[in-house]
Amino acid sequence: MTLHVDIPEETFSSILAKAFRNTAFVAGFVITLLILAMAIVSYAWTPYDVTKLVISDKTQAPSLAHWFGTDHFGRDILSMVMVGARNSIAVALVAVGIGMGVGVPLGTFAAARGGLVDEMLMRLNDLVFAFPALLSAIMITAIFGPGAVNAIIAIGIFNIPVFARVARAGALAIWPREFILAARAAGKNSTQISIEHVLPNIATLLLVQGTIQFALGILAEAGLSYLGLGAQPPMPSWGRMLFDAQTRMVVAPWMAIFPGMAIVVAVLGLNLLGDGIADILDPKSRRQR
Amino acid sequence: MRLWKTILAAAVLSLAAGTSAFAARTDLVIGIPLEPPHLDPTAGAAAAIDEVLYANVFEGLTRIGPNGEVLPDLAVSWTISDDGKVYTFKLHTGVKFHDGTDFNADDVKFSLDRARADNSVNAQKGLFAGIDKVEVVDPATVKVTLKNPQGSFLYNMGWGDAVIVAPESADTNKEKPIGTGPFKFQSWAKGSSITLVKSDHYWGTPASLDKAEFRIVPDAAAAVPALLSGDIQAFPFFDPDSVAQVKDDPRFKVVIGSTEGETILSINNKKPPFDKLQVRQAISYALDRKAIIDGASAGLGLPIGSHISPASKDCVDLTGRYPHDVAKAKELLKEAGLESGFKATLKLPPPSYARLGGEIIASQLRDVGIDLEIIPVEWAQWLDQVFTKKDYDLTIVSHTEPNDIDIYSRKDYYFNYDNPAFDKVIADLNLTSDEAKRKELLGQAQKILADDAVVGFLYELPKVGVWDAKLQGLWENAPIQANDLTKVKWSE
Amino acid sequence: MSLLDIQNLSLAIGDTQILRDVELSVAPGEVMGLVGESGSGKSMTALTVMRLLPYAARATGRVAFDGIDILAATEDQMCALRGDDIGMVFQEPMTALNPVKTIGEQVAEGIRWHTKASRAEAEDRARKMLDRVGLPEAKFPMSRYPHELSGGQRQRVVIAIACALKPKLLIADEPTTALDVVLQAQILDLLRDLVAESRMGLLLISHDLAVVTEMADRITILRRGEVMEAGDTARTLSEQFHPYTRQLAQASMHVPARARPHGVETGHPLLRVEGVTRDYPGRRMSLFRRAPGIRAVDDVSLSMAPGQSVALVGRSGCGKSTLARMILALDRPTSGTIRFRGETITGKSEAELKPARRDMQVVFQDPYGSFDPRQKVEKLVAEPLHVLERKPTRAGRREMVAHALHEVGLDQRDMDKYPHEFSGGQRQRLSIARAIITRPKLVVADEPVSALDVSIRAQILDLFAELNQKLGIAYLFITHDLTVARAITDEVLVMHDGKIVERGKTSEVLDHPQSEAAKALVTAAPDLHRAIARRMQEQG
Amino acid sequence: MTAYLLKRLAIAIATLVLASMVVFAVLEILPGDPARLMLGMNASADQVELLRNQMGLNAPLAWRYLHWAGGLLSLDLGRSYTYSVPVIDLVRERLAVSLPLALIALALSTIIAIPVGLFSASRRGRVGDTISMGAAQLGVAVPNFWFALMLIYVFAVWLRLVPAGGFPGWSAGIWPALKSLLLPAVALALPQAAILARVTRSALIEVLNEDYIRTARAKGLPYRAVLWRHALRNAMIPVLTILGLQFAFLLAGTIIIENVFYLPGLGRLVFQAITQRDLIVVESVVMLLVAAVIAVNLLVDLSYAIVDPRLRSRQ
Repeated sequence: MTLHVDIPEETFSSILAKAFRNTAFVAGFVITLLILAMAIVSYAWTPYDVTKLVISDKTQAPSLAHWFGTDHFGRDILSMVMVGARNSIAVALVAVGIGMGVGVPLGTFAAARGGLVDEMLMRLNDLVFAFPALLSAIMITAIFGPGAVNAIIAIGIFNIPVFARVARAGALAIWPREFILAARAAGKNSTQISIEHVLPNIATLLLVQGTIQFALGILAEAGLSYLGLGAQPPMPSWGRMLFDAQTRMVVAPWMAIFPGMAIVVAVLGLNLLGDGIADILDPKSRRQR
Repeated sequence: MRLWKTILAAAVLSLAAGTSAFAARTDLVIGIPLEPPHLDPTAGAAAAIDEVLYANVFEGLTRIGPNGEVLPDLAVSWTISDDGKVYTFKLHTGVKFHDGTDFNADDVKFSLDRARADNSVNAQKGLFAGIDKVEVVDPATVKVTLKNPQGSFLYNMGWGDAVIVAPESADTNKEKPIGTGPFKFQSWAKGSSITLVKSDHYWGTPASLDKAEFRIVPDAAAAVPALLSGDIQAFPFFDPDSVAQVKDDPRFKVVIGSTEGETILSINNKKPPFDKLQVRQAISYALDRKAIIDGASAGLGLPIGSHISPASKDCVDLTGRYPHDVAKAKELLKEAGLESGFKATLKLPPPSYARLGGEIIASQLRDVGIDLEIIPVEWAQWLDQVFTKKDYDLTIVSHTEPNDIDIYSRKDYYFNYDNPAFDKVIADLNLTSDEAKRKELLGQAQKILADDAVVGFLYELPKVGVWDAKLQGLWENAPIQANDLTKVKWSE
Repeated sequence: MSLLDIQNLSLAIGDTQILRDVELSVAPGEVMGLVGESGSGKSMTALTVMRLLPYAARATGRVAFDGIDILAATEDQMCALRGDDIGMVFQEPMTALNPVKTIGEQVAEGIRWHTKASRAEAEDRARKMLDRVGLPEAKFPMSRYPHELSGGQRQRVVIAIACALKPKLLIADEPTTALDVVLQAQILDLLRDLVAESRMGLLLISHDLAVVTEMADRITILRRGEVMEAGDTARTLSEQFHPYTRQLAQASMHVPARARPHGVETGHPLLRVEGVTRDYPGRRMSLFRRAPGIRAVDDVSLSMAPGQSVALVGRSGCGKSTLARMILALDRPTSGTIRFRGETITGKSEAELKPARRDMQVVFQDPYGSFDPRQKVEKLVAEPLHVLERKPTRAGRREMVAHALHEVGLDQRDMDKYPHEFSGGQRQRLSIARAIITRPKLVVADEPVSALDVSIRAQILDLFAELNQKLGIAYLFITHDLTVARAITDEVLVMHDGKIVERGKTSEVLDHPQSEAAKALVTAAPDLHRAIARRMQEQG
Repeated sequence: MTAYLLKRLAIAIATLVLASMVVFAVLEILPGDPARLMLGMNASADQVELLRNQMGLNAPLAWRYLHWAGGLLSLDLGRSYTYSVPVIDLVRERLAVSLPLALIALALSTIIAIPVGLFSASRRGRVGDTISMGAAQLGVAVPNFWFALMLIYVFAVWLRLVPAGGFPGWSAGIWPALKSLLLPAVALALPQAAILARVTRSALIEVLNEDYIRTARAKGLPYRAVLWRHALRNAMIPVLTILGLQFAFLLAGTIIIENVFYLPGLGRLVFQAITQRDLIVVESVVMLLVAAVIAVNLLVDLSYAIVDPRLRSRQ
């Protein structure tokens, strides 16, 4: 079919222009920025000190003094949500970092080598995938004890095969391309080709997967914290706040509502951002539009 | 809002069929926090076993009443020899086990001998250590001879570990308990619930309930909605932290009773800098018990100043020994050469009193310059690391055994506390039977512990029961951990 | 009265104007050829008639089919027309069939839908149709799945679907572009017969002037959405009244001026291929059994002199690309040796191959796929410099790239652009610039012009010729297009089923083919000269 | 085809064996002594040691592994430390909760997701698509335990339509049992449905751009017929992949939901077993779950072949 109207691949500025016409991207970008800003601001300022317990002020309903109300120790929920963002972002980000840092080299290496190496790495991947992620995370924290660092490791380990798979699939799609053949004809070895040609071409793929895993990381951290296996007090975390809230749903529903909303909004924002990026950069979706 | 509710209700009306409640019910669902590992009270320490079976399925010669008093049970009456060594029990006749076999003196002898045998797996073998011999006088009479006079013997025979079992069923009680009580065991859905039904051939006053289901609800978070939705009608051991949720609801009755659980901030007395008296005292001054009780126990529970329940007649009120005084605490730390504060860890087992209290204590100690890292641990790890290996700085735990002040004199106990003066008091106490003298010695012991600030004494764990307002006859206090259903009934 | 009558058709997708005032008509039994280069809007014209345009497209004007106003028809009316009165054949046979349905189902589906025939009846008709398009029951039962057929066979299925209900109008959009010349000839014959049999009108869309000339009674020439010229095929092409028509025709027949390259020492052959064989193992059938392997290249020997230009021609799947890859040391032969400049290059490590790579470069078919879209031209063109013993400095590198760009007719400022900023023809120039930057002695070009429009193709062929002369580079052209071979090579090797079946001077082989394979290729190849001549003859 | 399946089977078995070693090794380094935990605070070191011997915890590592793995093969999973009943009985009881729960949730999620995905894909870019995909985005973002909490308070506490948790057992009748699985199933299914709907939609859109869809439309089939007859089956492969992953997730990943609703399922059994150091239960259940995941993957591979004839004829 000759529907191929030869749309040129965009320059950076035209991508930007397109990006800001993409509703999902803009919404995701703004939300993500807001959450980030909230986390950063919390370092310098929060309405109240989140480490200070004021038992006499416990479980107060939202008011002008406490917009989101107070928790069972009289702490300001708004301040805790702000500081909690730090923890969620840190855990999810580092976990994505671990996943990418290990998974992407493995995946590209497997694709470049092929054969036995590929087979073995992918079987190893299967092995990790065969373990229910949450269960393994629980076992990991049971061994090393609960805490933010161990939550990061537990979530990060399960990001590795995800990125390895995506990187491998992406790389396998790049390898048969003629420009790779051209590079081989120019005498480049597989490592050089992987770094110079394959990685830049799967970068957007990885970026999109990265935002998805970031969002999943926030959910996973919340889940682990909810089971009491994530960040420990006095550091507030959204999942922990929900854990504390669940026994007080009748008298202090705001304790559950606000951190829950924070998780929903953050995950929603990241997913929208990922969708937006995929929409803007994926040539296939471009053709569909 | 109301409209919404109506619409929603109408939309899912079909689901509601069968949930409507009827008057004069004879069934009861009771929530219990822990699942018993098995169902033989004579072969395990877990309190959860007694919570289900004690007085309901199994009975002893004597039993403990709602306020801790000793009452006759399978024994109609007893006589005690003058030297206090020989107890002669007269037994009820016509009693049958649930499997239809007869109960008589042979069963008593079997049960007591089995419990004190060398290969016994009874968790409280100490209860039977004083027994010299058990003799069957006639089918309705048993004579127990003690090695030494023992004031607590009748009380001991009321423990769940001393219930009477039949030789025919003793080995299978773990899975299918057979007793003489007003309820017989029906089924156990592991991980979910244990169901008892009324026994038709009970020797005493039959129970009012036809069926009682003990449902295992491990989390406070799940207990509240279960109660509110009416799925479960009684939680005799409710998490104090959740009481606020139901306190103002007229459908429920909240009963605050007492326990023997001294909740303490345990300190590793040998580990620097906690080996310094000033440091321990500083910690005691830094603690604000009121805030802790308010924050971790919904304001319920009495503050304690030493290791004896305030409800006990032997208690000396030492709560004023270390008032909340941040300045004094800092001063003491300065004396100890730690004016710039220090770091330590606080290991917290799973119960909410520990986890919540830990957060508050960490915050309070931070105010005096002690920076605590909170490490939550499971019971397995707590027993392993803290209790056995003594690898800890601070921890919070409730010591629920009654009259257990002697633990501070035990060698190698996890407090790592060693004070010959205290040991001497305890040794004397063990040789003393005179009430007044005992009270004085106990007073001394309490004072020594307080002066040494061995641990941070926090509060007496309350026994919070929450149940349907129409339910009558459940125990208000918890002299022992049990849910005696013999007198429980629904009003109306 | 015409069957299809298009007047003042304009079409826009979003802000892009695709068609402007297009006029076109097809009479019953008539073959109308619609010719144009890529982007001219010829496919869009066809899709407008079918009303299968993308969601955002807006068409104005008048399209009448058999008295029905197509642009105003309801979707239900269109469904009744499609497949019943108007059939359509598409370019890409590999993807035009649903992979999860049998060919029988797919042919019968339209029949059942339109005639409400019973399953058995519809299948019966489908069977007859498949027989008619040359897929006899014995070899092609209805239960075959598309993936079990070759490209040509699949295109026959697509034609069977389109013609199953003997439509009044058949639209064929580049029906043979994805096929090799021999298959192309077969499919065109089939279409011609079907049209003649049931007096269908045929709207044949193609970029290939020769194909259209052979087939069409009248032609319409489209350029950037506008009709350039329309009329009787023979007259239009013989008179070449419109300058664009002339341009197209000339480009189609273009032969670059060639002179002997200078400065080429003769004597030792540049490349010697001796008895090279390449086997691919068969798929594993079970744990212990493999399907018989495929011998892609079978005992091939050849030799090339410096500066010589050789064509390797053959049908698709004959093994020519595999051979090219082995010569480029991108694949290893199962047996045999390849010597380049007298050194054996088979079985060498990548490091040992570096000197050879310096003198041996490649130009690929797809000007879009052969550049990494994420890198700038400077880096891309400079990539082969990697094999130089002494790596140039950054400034030196820029200078070399600038020079190479200049040689292929591009501006040196282009080196800071990304490949997507270039057109297809320009990209192929970039590709050539990359190939010559190390001053190689041999360039292997795999179908270097077959993806290009005719006018661009002519320019690129000129460039090849010029560089051959100027730099004395030897070429090995891999192609299935005899025009290209004829235009630019001295010698031709005909490959069939992995073997070289004929070799000789280009003109001799193409004018007097000896082997069956060569004869098939030559007779099937569309030739504008010949086609016009025949048309003229027919009309007297 | 058979070779392909044989290879998959061989890989599955190798994965299982490796997984069993990993599980065993991980539990070896799990801190905490099961014997000490069973005996409680007042037991002496001798008593603990005695019990360890009885439980076979003092035997050499390799021997214990082989003993355990050998038992697995003959479905003898050993006896639970805490319940002192055969693990296989425990597993059977818990599976009677977890399996129906997973199946109901999976069915719910599929029933919701596929029509929504079809609907959305067929009106791409229009209001209906935007709304349903917006809802799906939200569904993906909601933590299921939080959603479960909200469900409990609305439907159990406020409206009192269904129990807030617990499971009466199948012996209490099908209806009460199903009723108590309803909320958990919804809490599990909705986020999964959101994911599945998105996958279905994008797979369909991808397929709808294929050339053969145009061929089908050129035959005169209306859009709806094309969607059902040609697009859906081709879009099944990614949908099946996700379904397979979801089943595995639902069977094993319900730990949190089972805790929220205190359902006696496999997830909670294993969670509880980890905290109580009932290692033999943990080992067996984890292996069971791993085997289930692998089996489901194998099934998904098989179903690919059913859906796609290209894979079927692949030798």
